[in-house]
Parts: sequence; C-alpha cells; structure tokens
Amino acid sequence: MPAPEATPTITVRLFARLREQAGWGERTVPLGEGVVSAAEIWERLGLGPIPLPAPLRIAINQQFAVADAQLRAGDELAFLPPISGG
Amino acid sequence: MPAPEATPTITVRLFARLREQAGWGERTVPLGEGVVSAAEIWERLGLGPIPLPAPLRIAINQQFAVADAQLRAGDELAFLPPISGG
Amino acid sequence: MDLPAELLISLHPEPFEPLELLAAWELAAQALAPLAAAESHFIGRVRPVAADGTALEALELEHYPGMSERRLQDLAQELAERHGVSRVRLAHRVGRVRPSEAIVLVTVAADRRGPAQRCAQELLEALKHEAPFWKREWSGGVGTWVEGNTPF
Amino acid sequence: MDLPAELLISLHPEPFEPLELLAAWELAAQALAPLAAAESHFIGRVRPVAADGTALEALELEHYPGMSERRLQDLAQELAERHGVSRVRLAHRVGRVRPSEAIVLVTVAADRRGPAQRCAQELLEALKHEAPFWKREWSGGVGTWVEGNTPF
Repeated sequence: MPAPEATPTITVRLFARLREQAGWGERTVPLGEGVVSAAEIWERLGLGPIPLPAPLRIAINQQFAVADAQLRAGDELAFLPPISGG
Repeated sequence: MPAPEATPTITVRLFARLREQAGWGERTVPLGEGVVSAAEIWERLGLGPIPLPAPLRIAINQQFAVADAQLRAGDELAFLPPISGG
Repeated sequence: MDLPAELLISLHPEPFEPLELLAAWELAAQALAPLAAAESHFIGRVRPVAADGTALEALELEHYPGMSERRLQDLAQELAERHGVSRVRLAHRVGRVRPSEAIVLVTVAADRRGPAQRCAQELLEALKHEAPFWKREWSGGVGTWVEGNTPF
Repeated sequence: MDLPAELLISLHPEPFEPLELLAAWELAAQALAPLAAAESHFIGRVRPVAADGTALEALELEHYPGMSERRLQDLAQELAERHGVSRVRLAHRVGRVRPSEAIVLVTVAADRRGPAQRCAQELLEALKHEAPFWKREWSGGVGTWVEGNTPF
C-alpha cells in the first residue's frame, strides 16, 4: 500500500492570555495552497481580525518575525501576547 | 602652684602623599593671636605656598571646609590630597 | 576585552538562591583567572502585592521553552559584546513563584565598573521586553495576566 | 518609601567576602519584612596590574578614621533619601589589599529596579570622590600614590 501523500503542515502555538482565550496551546495546521503569511493563519484560525493588534508579536521557528512573513512546511508559528519577563 | 595658662591650639593632620612629603601626620599647633584661616596654617607650617593647589581639600573637625575658613581652639584641621576611594 | 564573554544562563522551575548561584559562579571563575575588577548584580523578587493592591498569592511565569533560553542567550551575547564585558550570569524563574522569592538574577563581570553596570542594567531591560515570558498574578484565587512591565 | 532607609556601613582592615556580607544582610532583613523587590549590588576588586602596566603586589588603602565612616554614612543617607530606597549596605576595605580581593561592596534594596540601580551607581561614584580614602599601588617594592580614579 503506498503511503498517503504528506500534507504540508505547520505547528501553531499560542501562549498566556491568547492560549486561554483560544482554548488551545498547540495545533498542527495544514498549510494549504500558495503562499501563506502568519497574519493569514491568524485570521483563518479565527484568532481575531487582521491586521493583528500591535502589541502582539509573532515568532517563526522561535525567532521574532513580521506578520506578513511567508510560512513553509514544518514551520513553528507562535503568537505572543505582550511580554512581561524579569 | 597655679596651672600654666592654656595656649589655644589646633590639631593639624596630613594624609597620604602630603603626610609623606611633610614627614609627619599629626601635630598640635598653637593658634596664635587673631583670626587664622586654614590656608594661613598651610603656609605657616611650610607645607606649600598659598593659594593651596586646587586638587587639595580641607577638612575641619572631619567636615569638608574652604581654605579661608576660620579656625577655633581645639579644631582638628586636615589637608587631604586628591581622593581615590572605592 | 578580546575574548568572547563567558555566558551562563539558566531557567529555574524551582526556587533558586541568588547568592548561592553567585558563589558557584565566582568559584568557577576563580579557578580560571583572578576575579574581575567589577561585578554588577541585580536580583528581582516577587512583590507581596498585586497590581490592584490586593495581597498576592503567587506570580505564575509562563514561557516559551526553547525560544526563551535562546533569546536570553542572544540578548546576553549581544550586550556582552557591545559593552566588552567578560562574564554574564543570568538566572530566571519559571512556573509558580511566591512573594519574596527571586524571579531574576542578572550578573555581569568586567574590567571596569561602567561596562559592568551598564551591561547589567540593559540586559535586565532587554529581557523584560525581548524574551518570551508572561506573568500572571494570582490573588484571591483569581489569575490576571500582566501585560507590560512595572515602571523602571 | 516613607520610612528612613536602613544603612549598614563597615570598614574592613582584613579581607571580607562580599557574598557572605550580603547573605548576612539579607538574613537580617528577612527577619523583619519580605525581601525587597529589587536589589542592586556592586563589587569592586583589586586589579592584578598597576597603572603603569607592571604586576601589582598590593594596593594600600589609607583613610581618615572617623571622617571616612561619617562621610560614607552621610553619602549613603543622602542618596538613599533622594532615591527613596529602603536599605543600603556598604563595605570598604582599608589597609593592604591584594589583587582580586574585594575593596568595596555597594548594595541597595528598593521597591523598584530603577531607584535600586541608580542609587547603587551614584553611591559608588560618590564614595570614590567624596570620602577620604587614598590608594597607593605597590609594585616591585615601590609604592606610588594614585591620584584620581580609574575611568568610569
């Protein structure tokens, strides 16, 4: 039996207040056709309208990124509420 | 025998480089007649010409003072080379 | 300072004693070379009151495992280079932290007091705004996310 | 901060361990109230080289007994009030200090990081210029008075 064709996916992660509001912290999301940005994933997952609220930050593969950064299969995309460390 | 009349004196103290240059660290000095300033004591003791070199500081009774501050009997007068604490 | 700075960064799910970490860090440094002429430390601890003035039960510190360690490392490295300091020790709590427990320790060793102090100060500000940590205050059994930092 | 700051100032003719003084100071504070939210420390140690680049045998610290303690007390009090901090711990060596031994420890506890850091920094600068201490570097058996301080 041939293996099913792999669907390109990304991992989406939410933290703190965002995680609680959405009711989930991590999801595997199919990337779909064509180029997809972090902001489009935000909208597609029903996390909120675009543009994203200014205080939110985005990380792709654990590095800060901009909202229109293009995603590739296997990426880890995270939406980060305002930071309060230290 | 009556006690000898007390001569009004001050204590003069020198520190660090000044102490070494003068060859002494503490002396009792008669105050003499009239008003006497710290600068006059400096000159009278042959410590150097007046005005005093700018980096030197003066303390009277362990408080910083100006060169023309008037001395009173019993005062402790100190000449302080440039400070290098910490 | 021509050599790259030595960085030691740790996250602590359990309480840590800042002075014990410092003692271990100095001991390790001493084994290699004389201790630096200037050392600047900062210890941050949990206040006993929440932002709304009520008694604080605990501060919960959520983070982004992997990214938080990497960000702390990058921030420390960048600032150590900019200020030319020799050693940085950074410790940060995660999880549930109780009042008066340490949240953060920032320590910088350098040959001069200015770089040590400035680097420690800038590193503290940087990690407060540029590393993925989030605070939630627990008070009266209710948790409230803290957005942004206390005033400098 | 409405209460006057608690000040603890000491001169040390023998070597002191900064982290031990800090531990004792925190222990005493803890007995009275939760530890402050912000603590800023500075440790200054003797460099192994003299100003002229030769190996340093020792630094001799002369001071003005009585006046130096009073000046440190006054400077600490003035800066503690200005910055509204809660506690200051200041220790200063006198006498013959060997390379890598601590000369000075400045510690400030406050409710906020800004006042703690600024007060510690200003107190260090103040004591370097406003308290009667004089350094003499011993190198190759020759003593040289140091006039002025190392650059910030």
